[in-house]
Amino acid sequence: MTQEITFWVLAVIAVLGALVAVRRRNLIHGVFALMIFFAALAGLFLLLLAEFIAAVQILVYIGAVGILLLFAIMLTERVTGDDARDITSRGSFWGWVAALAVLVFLLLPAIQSADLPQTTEPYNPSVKALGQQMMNPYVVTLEVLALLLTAALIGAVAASQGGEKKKEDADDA
Amino acid sequence: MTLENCLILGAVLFCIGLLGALTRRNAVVVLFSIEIMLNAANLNFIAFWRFSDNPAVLNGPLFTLFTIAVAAAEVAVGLALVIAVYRHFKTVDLEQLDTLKEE
Amino acid sequence: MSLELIKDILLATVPLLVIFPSLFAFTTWMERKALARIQNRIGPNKIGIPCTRIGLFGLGQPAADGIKMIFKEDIVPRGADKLFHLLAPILALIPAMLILCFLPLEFPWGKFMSGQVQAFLLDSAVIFFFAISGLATLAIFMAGWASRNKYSLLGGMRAVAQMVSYEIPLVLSAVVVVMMAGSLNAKEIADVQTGFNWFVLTPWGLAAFIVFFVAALAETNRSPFDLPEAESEIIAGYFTEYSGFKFALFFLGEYIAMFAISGLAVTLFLGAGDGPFLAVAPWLSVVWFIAKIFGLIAVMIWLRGTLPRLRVDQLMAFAWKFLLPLSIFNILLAGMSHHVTVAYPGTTAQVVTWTVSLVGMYVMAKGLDKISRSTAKPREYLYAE
Amino acid sequence: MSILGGGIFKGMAVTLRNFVGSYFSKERFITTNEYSWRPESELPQSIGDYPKEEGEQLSDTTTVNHYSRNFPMLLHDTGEPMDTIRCVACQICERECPPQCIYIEKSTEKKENADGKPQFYPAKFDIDVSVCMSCQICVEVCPFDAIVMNSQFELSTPDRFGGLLVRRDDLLKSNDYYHKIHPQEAATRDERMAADKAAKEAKKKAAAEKAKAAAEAKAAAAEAANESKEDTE
Repeated sequence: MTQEITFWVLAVIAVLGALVAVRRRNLIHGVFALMIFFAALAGLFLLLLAEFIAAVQILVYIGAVGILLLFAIMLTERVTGDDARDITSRGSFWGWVAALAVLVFLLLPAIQSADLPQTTEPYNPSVKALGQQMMNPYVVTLEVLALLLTAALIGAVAASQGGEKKKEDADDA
Repeated sequence: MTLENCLILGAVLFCIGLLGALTRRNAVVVLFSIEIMLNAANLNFIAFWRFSDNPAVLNGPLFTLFTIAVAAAEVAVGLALVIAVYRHFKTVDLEQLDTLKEE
Repeated sequence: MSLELIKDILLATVPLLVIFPSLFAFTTWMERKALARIQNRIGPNKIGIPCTRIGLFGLGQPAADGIKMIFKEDIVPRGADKLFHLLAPILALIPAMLILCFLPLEFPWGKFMSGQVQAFLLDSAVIFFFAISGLATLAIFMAGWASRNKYSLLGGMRAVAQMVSYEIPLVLSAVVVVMMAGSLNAKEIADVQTGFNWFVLTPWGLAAFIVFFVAALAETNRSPFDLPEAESEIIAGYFTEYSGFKFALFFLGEYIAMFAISGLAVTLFLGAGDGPFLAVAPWLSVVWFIAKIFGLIAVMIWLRGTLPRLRVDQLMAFAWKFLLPLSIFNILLAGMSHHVTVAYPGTTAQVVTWTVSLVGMYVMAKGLDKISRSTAKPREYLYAE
Repeated sequence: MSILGGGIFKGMAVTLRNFVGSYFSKERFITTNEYSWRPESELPQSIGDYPKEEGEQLSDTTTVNHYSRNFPMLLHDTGEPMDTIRCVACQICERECPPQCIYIEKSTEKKENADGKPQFYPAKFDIDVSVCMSCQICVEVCPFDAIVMNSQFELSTPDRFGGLLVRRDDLLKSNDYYHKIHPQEAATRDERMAADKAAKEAKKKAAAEKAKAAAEAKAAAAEAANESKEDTE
């Protein structure tokens, strides 16, 4: 019973957070709503007994991605975060239609028609098991991921700095 | 809390993300709409794993872990690109970023 | 929800909510007193028992400050974002309070609990600790941004940059302990160290402890890393526009975070509740734990009275060019010495590895220090002498 | 080659010495004012009972250390305050004040000062207590030794705006009072001022003598010229 209530509360928070994040005019408010969404999702992961994933979710999404988004907004918008322009893009009507259509005609029927398991097996979360499985069957994935993250790091630095240098050159010329 | 509820929640969140990506014109907002979609997918991974026959095989959490890492890399590069674009065009409005020429 | 669970929750959380805020009050007094003595002043000494002239060395000062804070006018700037301005101090306090639950404080009444609400028994308690303590950054950004004040925003941005940078050496130095203990569970890490097998007494543990402590100073915005609230440059940084109770919440949150991170340092390096006479009186472990926290806090206060504030470029160079490579090198060293001791058991091998580790660490630190020193020269003034 | 972090330990040793030393030697408390409580019966019963003699503030309950500096005051020499005010409203302190808490209005006509010389005087001289940061720069820059630091610290007031603005007449304090609160500083200042004055007078005298001599020489020369002129005629 407690689980059921917690699930619904977290679900409502997640949906509201996501909606506000997507539709709010003020971008900073949007990012904070997005973080509420991430936090609610971390709560759901905890509820589903994936405690390590919940911790990583908070650590990576709220601690790093959120801060990064805030910095990006501070660098590209006015400090108040208010988006003064028209916030919706051209043909946004078709955006609404597409999103709703995907939900109503594609995803929900698919879920409804599938034969889903109803019961959960008892499970005792263990970080050690996670680490061992990561090191045994998934070690190549892990290595590739490390490579990807390094590449992303270098790429991000290059992308954000190269532009400036180019601009300086242009200014000099 | 059944698997069906989890999946419906995931679907709804995914479509909210899709809605944001399709209807907003700020590049940063589009980026975080994509994050919402990725997170909805993660929720599905975890839910499927939890309701599977043998949760001791940690495929779901591991896959989620890898997705989170990829998403983090994507955000880092994406935001670096947004900032580079902003330096060049002085805007992150996707409606105005429709030129291939140097201006 | 069963009655059992409610009882457990109360037993687990209420002591934390009582002990640490009262320790906060005592610490503010201690800090003011110690700083005053360091500067050859007396410090608070008047306020003791109300309506009498009994001073009690000024121990009533925190209570008086608290009363003043509560009744002070609450000012919200006209241009401020009202909602965020209100939420920021609350958000600053909550993570600090939350992470206290991850400290393996074993209260004597623990045996009446079923153990399912004790957060430090979580299998990934240390990761949760870092994840949740990172939320304080958001609160600070929120406060700085919502105040619509240049100084607040500058302070907030400085704080975010600083806390994000110093979180990396902080986590990496904790990784060494996690590696050696083979667990992320705070209780297990504490158990490994019983009987004075403290991690700080090994070369890599010592190095990691020093890195951890320095990064913790920066993480809690303590002097000499208190740039976000550098009063001579940016007034009070992110809480410039806060007064009254909201300011008190920020203050409380900062000190609770200090306790929490000192508590983690005690858990990871200083043997948690380990100490003498535990066989006679097991309840002493809580006393040892809090005494060790106080030891670390005293060193923090001492450093605050001693060191001048860093410059922004020095701060960033120190995190990225000194602490980060040092902590990565330390992880390598720890792994290496572990494998050597496993392969060649015996005192000689241990002495050799320890000596090599200590010398290697020192040489590395010395070299990094030379490289990472800022090249900025002292500023030359045109008119002023 | 110094030990890494050695400077930090050195500094910590210094602060530790201060910390411990402050418990043993009273001489370290050079900036501390000591309060001594009087018995209840001797306490002032109302605001009006406060000793409001010039410069006296709870004087028998408080021993203000002569190192104490808190807020500026304007000096006047012996006599009626406004007749002997030293300030000539040159407004240097107003310009130099870092937080800009001084407001001066120059008088329109000149008035004789203590030396009997006609000078301007401040028609208005206000300092905002709430802004002043006790930096003492106004004292450093004043060429007339007219502004010095007071040690009075009971400046609180129930009025948030007007009450925090200290007016000229409240700032004016006699040189004797200055001698009372900062005896060493006042003595050196007076000595220096006397020396300056003497030097000035000597210079003036010398200049006068020189002028006299020059005038005499000129007169002599003129006479001689006259004579020679007469001679030529």
